[in-house]
Amino acid sequence: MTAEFTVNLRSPDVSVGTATAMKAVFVRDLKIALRQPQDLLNPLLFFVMVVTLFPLGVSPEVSFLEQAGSGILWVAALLSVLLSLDHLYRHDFDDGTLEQLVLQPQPLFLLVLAKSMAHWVLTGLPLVLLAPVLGVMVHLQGNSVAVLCLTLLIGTPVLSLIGSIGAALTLGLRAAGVLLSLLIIPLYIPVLIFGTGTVMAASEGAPVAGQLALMGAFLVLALTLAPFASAAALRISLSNS
Amino acid sequence: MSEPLLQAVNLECERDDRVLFRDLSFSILPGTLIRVEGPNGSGKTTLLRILAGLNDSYSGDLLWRGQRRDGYREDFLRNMLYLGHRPGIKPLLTPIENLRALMAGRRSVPDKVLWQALEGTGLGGFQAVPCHSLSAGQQRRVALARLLIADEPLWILDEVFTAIDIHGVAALEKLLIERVENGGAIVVTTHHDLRLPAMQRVTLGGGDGYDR
Amino acid sequence: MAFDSFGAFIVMEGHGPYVWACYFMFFLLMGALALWSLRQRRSVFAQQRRRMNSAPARDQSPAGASFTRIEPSHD
Amino acid sequence: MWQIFHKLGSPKWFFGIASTLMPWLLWVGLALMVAGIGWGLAFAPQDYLQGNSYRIIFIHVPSAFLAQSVYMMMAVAGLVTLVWRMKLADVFVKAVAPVGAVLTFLALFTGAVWGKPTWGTWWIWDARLTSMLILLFLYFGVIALGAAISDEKSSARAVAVLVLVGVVNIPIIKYSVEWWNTLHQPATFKLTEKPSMPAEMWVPLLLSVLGLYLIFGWLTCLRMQTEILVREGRTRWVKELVQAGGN
Repeated sequence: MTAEFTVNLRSPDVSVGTATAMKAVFVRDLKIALRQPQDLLNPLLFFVMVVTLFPLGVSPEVSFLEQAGSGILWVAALLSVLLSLDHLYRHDFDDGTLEQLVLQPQPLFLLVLAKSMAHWVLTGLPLVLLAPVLGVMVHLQGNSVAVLCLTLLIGTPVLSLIGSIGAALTLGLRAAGVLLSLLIIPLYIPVLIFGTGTVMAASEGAPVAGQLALMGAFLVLALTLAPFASAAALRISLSNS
Repeated sequence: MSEPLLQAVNLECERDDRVLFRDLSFSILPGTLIRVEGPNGSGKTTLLRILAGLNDSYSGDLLWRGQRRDGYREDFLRNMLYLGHRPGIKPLLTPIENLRALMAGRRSVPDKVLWQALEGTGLGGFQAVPCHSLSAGQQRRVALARLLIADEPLWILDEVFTAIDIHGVAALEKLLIERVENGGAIVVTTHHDLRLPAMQRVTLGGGDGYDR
Repeated sequence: MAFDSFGAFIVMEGHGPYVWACYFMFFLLMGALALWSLRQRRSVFAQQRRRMNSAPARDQSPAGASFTRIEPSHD
Repeated sequence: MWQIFHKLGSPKWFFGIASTLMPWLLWVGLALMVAGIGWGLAFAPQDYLQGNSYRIIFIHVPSAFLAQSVYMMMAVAGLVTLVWRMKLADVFVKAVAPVGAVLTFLALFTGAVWGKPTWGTWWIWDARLTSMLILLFLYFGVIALGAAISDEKSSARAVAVLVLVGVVNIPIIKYSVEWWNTLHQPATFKLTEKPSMPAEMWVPLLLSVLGLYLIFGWLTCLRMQTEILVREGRTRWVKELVQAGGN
């Protein structure tokens, strides 16, 4: 009694292209974030507050701040990115959007890349824009401020990309926030070292093109490898839920 | 007989030292509706997630149109629609934005059609209201609106009738029947007493879950 | 022998405490690790044995739920 | 070929092999360590620069060496877990991670204590010590993630991803820490790197490295067996083994 059916399978050409799908993911994340501007502001406030702690806690002397300024700003930026990572996949995981993302026919690592880029635009980029103001407050000299912003501009996307791996791995776990920091901080160290080292070299008048190129290489490496790891981690975390 | 879309061959899944099911084999044919049954905790949702490709801690084989699914993942995903417990609705977006975002990775659909689909699920007038001000049932209806426009031949629906009122359930049943009559293949779990003409059953939780 | 006497060996020209502290720590931790691993293994064996002795007692039929209210007594 | 591979993946087969190997690993390893350390402590000549404090080298270098190679081994096992889903590979990672962490800690501790007579301070931010510290963090991360995920298979694969990400990062971390070190304090003189080490020094060093490797092998077999017993507790061969009164 089984009837004969002709199945109309969906052919690849009617499907949505990868670029379109990536753009949709990116736009949706931006849209959601802009509907809740307070969440965007929090990492920035955190950034400013951590920077304030150092003159208060260590020393407000110009000589100290000149020396330590680039490090302080980089550490504060790193921490505030770290703080925002927990939300990268959490809400999507809780409301089921992530399942639908994983089940899209486009390559998952590219969709993950789109999400990481959205995360950078929402957290890293504002930090870069705010950095000059804080740079002046910690008495960085003219040229150093520009170099600092440049290193942050190259470095913060790396933080978002690597962080996305940790966020994906710790998805759905208890105490995910602390665990996430534990996993990710060691991986952030090279970026931190080159970020601050470049600014310090610049303040001593040394050429920095080489270091910047190296940071660029980090970015390229993170762009090519991190999305694969994140995608694998997301599949694993969803499989477990 | 039509060629099966998805075939499960000797599926076995173990979770926390407990075998949920073993030697589970069945075929999902076009034009049929399969209801996965079993008591709470028998692994209905897990089975559906395995079929959908979300959970891969199982042994056994899954064949997509006769081939091992792992090699045809993209083709499989393009032709499968999955709705889970969690409907995939963003509270901060409006129903129309949500539907647009969910369809964005699958098929380009004009806004007018999306708007009509939402109307078809009883959300007329709510299309531009943020979802967090809608009720749980209304939020699920946003996700169900996809069923009105989906052209994927295989649907995997976990607890579709949850939080839907009586009239909604009747309409949804009608939708599923029509879909099956037109050659769609549907796998559902539901606690709702579903009686459809061409329904097959896969029953889990035979009680031998502990031994090995 | 690089030292003239046992005393000299222990003192190591003043570097003794550093050297011996390192060796002490090394053997302490490696020994503890080995001991811990051995005990872990032994306890797993004991646990398996205990479970096997009580294994058939496991109830395999799902308990029927009645959802009967339980009234607390008031005396 | 494929058969051998499958056999290698069988926990039962491994359990048997490990049982026969373990006494050898333990006793030969201990003998080598005692020989190496005894020779190094009592008979090897003094270092002309550092005096007797250099005798820490005979445990510092084996620990540091092994600490790094354990992570590499874990990465290989992680790759095997992800690609071939071999259970044994994950058992290896789980069993070995705490051992690697302890060895890393020992390398750090001995390095720090060595630093006191050499540099006059317990801790300096020397490139090697700093890289070791970061390696310790990586180990902690692996252990913590493995413990946080209860599902065995997910835990195995998540840890594998983390270890692989870590192994890609290790050379970058090493390179950047070395660069950072030259930026802040030009290296005055390094531990362990000597222009030419006389045979009376490097032979005992080699012995203790080999010895520690074998002891590590024994510990690994032991811990993997335990892990296998836990996981395969319901299979017939484990039940028989337990009944036969193994310990």
